[in-house]
Amino acid sequence: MRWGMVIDLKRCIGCYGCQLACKAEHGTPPGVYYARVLKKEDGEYPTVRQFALPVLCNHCEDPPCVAACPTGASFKWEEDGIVDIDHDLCVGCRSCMMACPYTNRYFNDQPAHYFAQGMTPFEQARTERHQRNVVMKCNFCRDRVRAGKLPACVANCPTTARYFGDLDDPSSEISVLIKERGGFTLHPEAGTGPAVYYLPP
Amino acid sequence: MNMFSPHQFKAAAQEDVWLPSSCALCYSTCSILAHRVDGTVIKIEGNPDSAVGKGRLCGKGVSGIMTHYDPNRLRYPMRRTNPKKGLHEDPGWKRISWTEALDEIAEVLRKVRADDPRKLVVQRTTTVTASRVPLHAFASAFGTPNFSVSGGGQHCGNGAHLISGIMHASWSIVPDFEYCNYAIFFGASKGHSAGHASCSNMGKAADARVRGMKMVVVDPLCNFAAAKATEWVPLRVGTDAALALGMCNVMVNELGVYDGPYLQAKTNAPYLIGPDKLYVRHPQSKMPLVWDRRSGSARPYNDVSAADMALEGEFTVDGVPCRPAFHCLREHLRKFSPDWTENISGIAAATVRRLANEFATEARIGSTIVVDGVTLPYRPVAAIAFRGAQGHKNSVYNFYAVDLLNHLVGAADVVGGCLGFNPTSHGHPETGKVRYIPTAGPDGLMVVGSWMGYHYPYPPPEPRLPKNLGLQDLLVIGMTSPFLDSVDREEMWEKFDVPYRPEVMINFGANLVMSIANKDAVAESLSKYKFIVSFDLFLTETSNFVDIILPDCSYLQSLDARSNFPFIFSLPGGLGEWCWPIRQPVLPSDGEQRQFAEVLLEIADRVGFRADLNAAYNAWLNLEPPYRLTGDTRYSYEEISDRELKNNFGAERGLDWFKQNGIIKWKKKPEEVYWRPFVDVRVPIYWEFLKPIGDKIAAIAEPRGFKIPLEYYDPLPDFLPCRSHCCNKKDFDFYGFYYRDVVHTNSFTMENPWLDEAARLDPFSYTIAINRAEAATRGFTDGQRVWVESESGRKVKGRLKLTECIHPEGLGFAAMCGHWTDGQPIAKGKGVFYNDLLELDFEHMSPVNINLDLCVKVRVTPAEESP
Amino acid sequence: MNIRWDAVVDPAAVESSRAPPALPHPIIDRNSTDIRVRVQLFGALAALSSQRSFELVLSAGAFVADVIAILGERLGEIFSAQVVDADGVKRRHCRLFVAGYPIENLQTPLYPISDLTEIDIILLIAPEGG
Amino acid sequence: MAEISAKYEQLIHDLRQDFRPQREWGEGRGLFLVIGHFLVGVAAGAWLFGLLFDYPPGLFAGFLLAGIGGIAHLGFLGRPERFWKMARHVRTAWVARGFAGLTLFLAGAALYLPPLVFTAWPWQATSAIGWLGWLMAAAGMIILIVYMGFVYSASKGIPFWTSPLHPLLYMTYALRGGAAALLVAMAMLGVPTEEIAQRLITIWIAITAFLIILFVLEMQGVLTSGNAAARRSAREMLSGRFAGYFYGGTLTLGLLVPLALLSGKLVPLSVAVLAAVGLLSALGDFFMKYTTIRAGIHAPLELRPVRMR
Repeated sequence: MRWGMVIDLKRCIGCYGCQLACKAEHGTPPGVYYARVLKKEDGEYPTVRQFALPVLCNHCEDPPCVAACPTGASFKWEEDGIVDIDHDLCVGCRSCMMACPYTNRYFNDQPAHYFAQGMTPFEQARTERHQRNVVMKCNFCRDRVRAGKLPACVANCPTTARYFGDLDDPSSEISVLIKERGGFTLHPEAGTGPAVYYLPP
Repeated sequence: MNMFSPHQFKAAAQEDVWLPSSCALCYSTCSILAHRVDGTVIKIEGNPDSAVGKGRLCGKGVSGIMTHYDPNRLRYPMRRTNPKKGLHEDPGWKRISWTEALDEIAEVLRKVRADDPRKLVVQRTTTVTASRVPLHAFASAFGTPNFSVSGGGQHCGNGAHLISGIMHASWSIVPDFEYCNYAIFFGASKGHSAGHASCSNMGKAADARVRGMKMVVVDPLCNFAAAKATEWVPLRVGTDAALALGMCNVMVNELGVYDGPYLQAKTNAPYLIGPDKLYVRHPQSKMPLVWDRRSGSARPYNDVSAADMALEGEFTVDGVPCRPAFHCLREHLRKFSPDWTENISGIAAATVRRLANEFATEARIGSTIVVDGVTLPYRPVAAIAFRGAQGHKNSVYNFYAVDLLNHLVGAADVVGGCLGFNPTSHGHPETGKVRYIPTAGPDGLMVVGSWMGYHYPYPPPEPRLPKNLGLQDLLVIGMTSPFLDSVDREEMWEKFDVPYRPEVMINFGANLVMSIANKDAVAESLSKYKFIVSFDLFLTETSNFVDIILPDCSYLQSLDARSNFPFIFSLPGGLGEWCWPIRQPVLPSDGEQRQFAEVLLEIADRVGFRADLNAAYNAWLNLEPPYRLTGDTRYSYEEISDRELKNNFGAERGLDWFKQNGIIKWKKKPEEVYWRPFVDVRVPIYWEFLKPIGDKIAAIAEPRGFKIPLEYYDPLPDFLPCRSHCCNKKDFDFYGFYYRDVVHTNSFTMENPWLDEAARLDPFSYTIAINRAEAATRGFTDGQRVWVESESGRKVKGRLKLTECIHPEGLGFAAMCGHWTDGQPIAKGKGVFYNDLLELDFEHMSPVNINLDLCVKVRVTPAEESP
Repeated sequence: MNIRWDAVVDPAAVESSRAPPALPHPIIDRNSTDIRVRVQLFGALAALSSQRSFELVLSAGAFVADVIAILGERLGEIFSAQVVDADGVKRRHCRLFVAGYPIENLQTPLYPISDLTEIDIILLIAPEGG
Repeated sequence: MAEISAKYEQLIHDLRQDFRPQREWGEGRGLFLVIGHFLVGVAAGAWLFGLLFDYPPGLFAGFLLAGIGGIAHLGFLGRPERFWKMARHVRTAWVARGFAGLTLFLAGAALYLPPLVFTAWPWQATSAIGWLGWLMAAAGMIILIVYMGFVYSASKGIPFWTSPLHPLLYMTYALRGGAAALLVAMAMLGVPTEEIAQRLITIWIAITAFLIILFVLEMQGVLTSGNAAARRSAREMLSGRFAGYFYGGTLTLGLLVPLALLSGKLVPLSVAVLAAVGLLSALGDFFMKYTTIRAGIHAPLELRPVRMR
């Protein structure tokens, strides 16, 4: 089985619910975003559209980050295809950040708290556990998923623009959506085989 | 998708609980579950059981944790030591005990109440919906009519709420997302960004898009709704009415399309209008007359079957020549030709015709549909507006014109049409409580069944020589008033011999200095108060004028028995469920924080009007025996909440039950959601009542040298330009306007570091949107710092964001940013303070509903780089 | 097909939605014909005079309107103006409770009961926004 | 936020851009990585020419530079204390291979070099251990010369670096650096023979010529390639933020001035000239590598496959 995600750009309104639900779920420090929303424009006035492009780790079939990692800190779970980082192995060489065609990896060398006064109780509980000076990224909320929940960004999306399921199962909701609505991936030319698909706006 | 069971992740912890409560990052008040582990809230998720948000939250909702845990929160009562008040005066805060604070407050209030209770102004932020009852009850019990919702009302809708009330018996309008096929949004990001029931509507709107609902968005800026629209129609700022009226004209006079049966049965379209623009009435009963085609005579509207009422024709009744209201409207509309529209709004005449044609065709006039076994009228089109279109001097006509589109085709509160938010509730199936239905008022016109306050939109009260500081008892169509702070307020009060002046203010959470208009005007009015006490989470720019500041509890520390009532406000409209959630404390207060509602009760005890406060709560909460509060018994806020819940939902469903269950919900009936055919009320497509009100106001005001421009009080809508449209000053070639950002609420959330970070990552949140080509011709570059200056020389500084997504004449600002207080270090210096460009006087407000004009003609000039 | 607006109205639905929640009918005291009421004024009304609580005796068949009239005589125009409009209809922002139940129509009859009938009157304030 | 770090502010700004520059390699502590890469490359080259010319000082120079280069690398790592873990994925990761190469090289050199100076050393350079050291060092040298360019061309996220010519380019830098190192060494420790010096200079000129051709080819390839990010990087280098380093450092100091000196027209050839040429050449290479890294721009995220409606 291989976990995958479908993001319906017709539904998405760029409310940042995913980006912030992710921050709350993982307590990522300042400057680290497992999930992000990009705002783009297409066309010229007046035939123009603004649209939102939510991005996250693509959990590639053939992840360049894993290939580039000297220590094996970046690795892919064989049983579910999730690309993850073992922070105990990461030496912080950042080759993976250069290897990722999707710029969805972040180096955690910033102060781990948002307020000048130091850590809030929330940050003590959720942010402090993250190792410093290592590379961080989305892992499809593997803990939640193994506990039978949806990834935080999927569960929270107010427009239900995000779907999560098994790409290997042709009858799964996401496989069907990809087939029926013409799902596509980012940078297909990179030949990385992303597990995150987008449905046209 | 439900491929997973909604089971909750358990950590190895002593305590691990999920508590149902309500969000308070904006007034939508979505239902939440707070995940508390060993005394710390580590996650906030939507409550999937609730109809409010349906288990999903916007970015603000999930970020509430950081607002709660902000180390800059106030923890102790403080008193100012510096008697001088000013924008840049340091109050010199000194920590004091609650006893000291309450003693002094009680002392002051006792004096002013004995002297003249009206000298107290009670003010609240609209962000916390549940703060409404405790503060209104306090003011009512104290005996003052002077209430303010700060920037609320002024910045969202004396027009939107007024007309949604008169025409739809609700606070706001949305398309019936389940069934609508063609919606035209005049601005209004409902379902795509901020706004009432925002999260729920985001989901409904997305479903509608996927279902194939066409959406045309008329907006100077292509973001939020426009970004998701099937067609974006850019227009000149503030000219929405021109397009709406143009479309009405094409529909009625070129296409001849309108819903006759609806107009006959559900509006005042058949009422006969005389040469004086007023109803022709029955000599005895005074009932408005209609022309009965069956008997060929004029008879009271309630004696004639709707089908026989003439909508057009010239008649003579007792020698008086008259025509049905619809006839007058039709004639009136002729002057709004598509070319005229093009000239005013910049939208091509061909486009006006096409849009009108599409709207008229998609309306499927005459069709019906069966929903849950009930046959109902089916009109799958909706014309929607909110803050933007009515935020102008011509507030009333702008919104009235847009809503006319709905009423001409009968798309009002029927399947697929324009819906008010839950105007009709048959009540809880077991107790029959929380029950309200619009009723027929004077002349058969609709009176709302549920409202936010007791100043109903219809029937309007008689204008009188004003006794209220806001002058709403003179300008009776207005709801919230800028006159409490306007630069000409003293002049007005003198003109009308208002026998007293504001002396004391109780403020809950509002940051008035930033939330109405330019800071200097507001500062001047605030500095006139002898004593201001304020409940706050943080120090704000307004705190500089406060005498005693009281540390409030955050929403995670607070109790509210009615976080989403009334249903016309933040419960999603359309089919689904009725849902009554509560807010409960999930964390203890930190330091000496106390929930304002509890403190207000203690103040009443100390001042000695608890009996009045109990009576006021009885009235505001409609408590009936045995749950009424009696005498001057010192109930806690918990007890009052418990009584309200039992009163509404039965003895077994008190506070404890709700703390366990979080919400109670029951299914909506089609007869409730699509109530229009079932409730025998009419709405005015001809505002006959407006003219006499204008005349009466003028009769009171003009002898005192206060000119009332009566063209704003004509019964039929017109396009009347904003001040900005009349500015021809050289180089002032942009229309500044602002919009509500999706990650921010009012001026409140910029201090939340997650939301601030998201806003900084967003290209627009903290910048000024300008058309790329227009910028190029002026040599402006992306990210350049500029001054934006109003005609009157008010200036704000900000960074430009060059974009293709904005009208060449528009200059778009997001939210209400640009804080400068040290009390909010995260918010400080972020974004642009648009409101500082706004003037605050009668010249810049609607002469009818006293809503401020929120657009400004501006000049853009380069600014030095250093911040 | 073109269906008439009034045709889709189901009278039953309209009636059920109209029927006001039934107020418990007071236990009438057979051996008394006088109606004794205690009116309490709250909020702004209480400030009108030093007296805020009035015990009145009305004869059988009296309506709530009669109570308002009597108070009007005692407290003057300033009282009446805030409670009722020109046509004698109760103002919306004036809330009036008889024995704890809200009364909208001043033509509601009062009944002789063994005990005092409590009448609470308070003015609620108007403007709002959001 | 806490000590409002400039890096955080910069990141927020970068994330708003369509073309986001890479800053982790080359900025701040990232500078250590550039220095490390540079020194290790020169080291390998020095070792090579040290062997070719049978010139031990070249070998010692290589060992020294490689050592410093290794330390510089550690200075860059987020978690230097875990450096040894970098050997784990030699099979896939070029960084791991480089690490292995460097380890092999330093270890081998440590075995081979001592007996060349200390006659009383436990073993001879010609002994089995000596030969083992020689082999290890040689192997490590080859790896170091080869791996560097592949580290970049494996960085799929930075289109500017993924040109197929990149590895060859970096091998050439290594050789040029080696030649330069030897020039300096000879200038300091005395030229063995006039003829050797001449040969070295000829080689340096040949490598330089080859380098220029490679560079022109790569740039031409980048600028004509479809990739916007790569083009933008090239522009940053040739006419943008880093043009100064390129024209001033690489072109003038690293190429024109040395050639002018060698032409003999300005000053007669001398030991000092050799030293100057070597140093300037190395300096030019350093700026070359520095600008190449700094000009790296992340591939932008766009919805190319589907236009709106």
